[in-house]
Amino acid sequence: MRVAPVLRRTLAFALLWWVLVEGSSVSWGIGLASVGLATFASLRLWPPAHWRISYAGVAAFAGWFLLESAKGAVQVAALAFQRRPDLAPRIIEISLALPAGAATVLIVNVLNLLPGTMCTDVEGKILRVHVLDGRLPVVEEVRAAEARIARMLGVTQ
Amino acid sequence: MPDSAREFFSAVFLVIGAFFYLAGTVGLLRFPDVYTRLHALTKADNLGLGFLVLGLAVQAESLAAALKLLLIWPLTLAASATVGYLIARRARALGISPWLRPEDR
Amino acid sequence: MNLALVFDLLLALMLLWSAWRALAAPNATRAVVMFIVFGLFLTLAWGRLDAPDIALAEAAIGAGLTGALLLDAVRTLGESAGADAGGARSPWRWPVLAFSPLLAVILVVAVLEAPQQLVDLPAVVERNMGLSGVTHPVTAVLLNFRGYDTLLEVAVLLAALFGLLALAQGAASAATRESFLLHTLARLATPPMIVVAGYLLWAGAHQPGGAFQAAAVLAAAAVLLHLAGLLPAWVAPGRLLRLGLAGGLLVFLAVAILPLAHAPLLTYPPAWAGALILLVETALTVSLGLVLAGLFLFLSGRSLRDEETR
Amino acid sequence: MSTGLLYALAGVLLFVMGMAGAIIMAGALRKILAFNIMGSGAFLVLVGLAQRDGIPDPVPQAMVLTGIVVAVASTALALALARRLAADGDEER
Repeated sequence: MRVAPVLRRTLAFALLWWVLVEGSSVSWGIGLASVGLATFASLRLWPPAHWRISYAGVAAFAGWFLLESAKGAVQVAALAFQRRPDLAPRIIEISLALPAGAATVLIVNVLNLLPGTMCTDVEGKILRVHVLDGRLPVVEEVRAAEARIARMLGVTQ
Repeated sequence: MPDSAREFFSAVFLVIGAFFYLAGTVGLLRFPDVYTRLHALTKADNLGLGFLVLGLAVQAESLAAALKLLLIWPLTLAASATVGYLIARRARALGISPWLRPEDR
Repeated sequence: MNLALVFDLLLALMLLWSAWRALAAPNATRAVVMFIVFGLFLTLAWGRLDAPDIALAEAAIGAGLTGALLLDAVRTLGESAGADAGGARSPWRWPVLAFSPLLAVILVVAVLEAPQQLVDLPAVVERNMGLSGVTHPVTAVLLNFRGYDTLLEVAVLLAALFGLLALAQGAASAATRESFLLHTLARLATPPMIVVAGYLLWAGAHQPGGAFQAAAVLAAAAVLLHLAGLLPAWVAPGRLLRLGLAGGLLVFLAVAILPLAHAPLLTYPPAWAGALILLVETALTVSLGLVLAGLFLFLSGRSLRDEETR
Repeated sequence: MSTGLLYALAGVLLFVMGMAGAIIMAGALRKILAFNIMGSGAFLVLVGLAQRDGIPDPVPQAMVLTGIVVAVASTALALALARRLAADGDEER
């Protein structure tokens, strides 16, 4: 087993512990045990993969995601308070360009939080998406999200 | 940051957060079917929660305490995106067809 | 009238309303969902009563785990098990409905007229905190001052699990196949949940938290893994699992009888109290986590096979 | 009226409601729900009444904490019994 992913995860869980105990230092006994167990469980459940995640990509993605999810919330709030909510829902099918696995999981999760889209089904590469307003250019937005995820994970579409 | 400014920003964030929760709940009650209601809950409540934890984190006594509060947000996001998908998929599997505008039917 | 009282009144009304709906809803699924809602209102009530320990347990166990158990039961028992919400056929219907308001009035008067406590318990606890080995009063009561209650309670839990195992009918292997999204969530969430359980265990010594809440988090992780099909089916406990299930009680018992030579049962020497409580709580966290998870896993052995793989 | 007393009174009403439900409801699942509501009512009385002066009392709080765990265990056992009962009922028919 390679050492780098083990170290990285141990460090991440140690950071989580530090945050939870708010920096208290009297707690390292239970802390070390739980961090060790968590690292072990994480390696069992999620064996290290050979991805090349670009950290700049993650930062750019996070910024874009924050802005978009805020837009989504504003859109829903505006609709909710309209006298007659102006909804034009429909279900569209999109063929995914991303590879199966983590990238697909991520796009489904992200689409559920982005403005106006909610995945209802994935069949192979076909994604069925419930759209709140079918008059908006949803397919283009899904494609844009796909491209960003591909860039962040360093996978080819 | 001086305490008064902290309290001011905290209050502003909490009010914004509460507003989005209200919007999500109003949407839940007013939208026509399970799919559109899921939109209301996942989107509005997530931003609402984001502002709530931000409002509380501003008041936190230490960096770690603030981070602990902010950590709640991504965890809830992941859970609600997954649960939203599971409910939508279950609804599809049960054959619940989505609500359409009269002119789209 | 101040705002807090208005909130409390509203919450009390919501408690009564959701309980009523859980009993009177037309079908079983709806009844169970209303019961979960009731559990969440109750969580808020515990918060208002300055009982964060109970609020944590109520949210995770009262609403969460019990809700999961009941929803699973609706699926296997079918809607018919929750039928006859009105109870129209019961011969006791009218006598009970006539007697209930009377009983309610008697009990309300009894609560309003209840005499003051002869012993000021909070003050007694406060005075003895220095001897308890911890600084959080609820943990001090739970594992030191009234440790025998907790000891017996752990035994009761184990007994309930034995009963359940005796009743479970050769659960088929859980070929649980669920959505790949749930799969991912379970795999990503479990390791941080372990850290959070460790944190709750640590926190119990001086703030809300402790073995019960930590165990609830561990059990939740196990249920999540089970629903995602990542945990092997729990049909009958093997040797290691048996040890895990009983370990908490065994460690607690050992710690309880250790001082018997020169002191009554469960009297810790004050200098050692903190370390002994931590030892017991750690063992309890693992065992209670397994028992709570077992309540769900052994019961829902034949589950979710109808779900499609994605 | 203090917060503690208010919730103790709500607990009384929940207890009575749950008790009536446990007797007159027909389905096993409803009876189990009713028992749980009864128990929750008792928990509220226990903690609420002890704290009617507004001072948190750790003793009933600790008891209720263990009570919640016992309640879930008994619920699980009751559900196993209900399941067994339903299965046996099917065989007899």
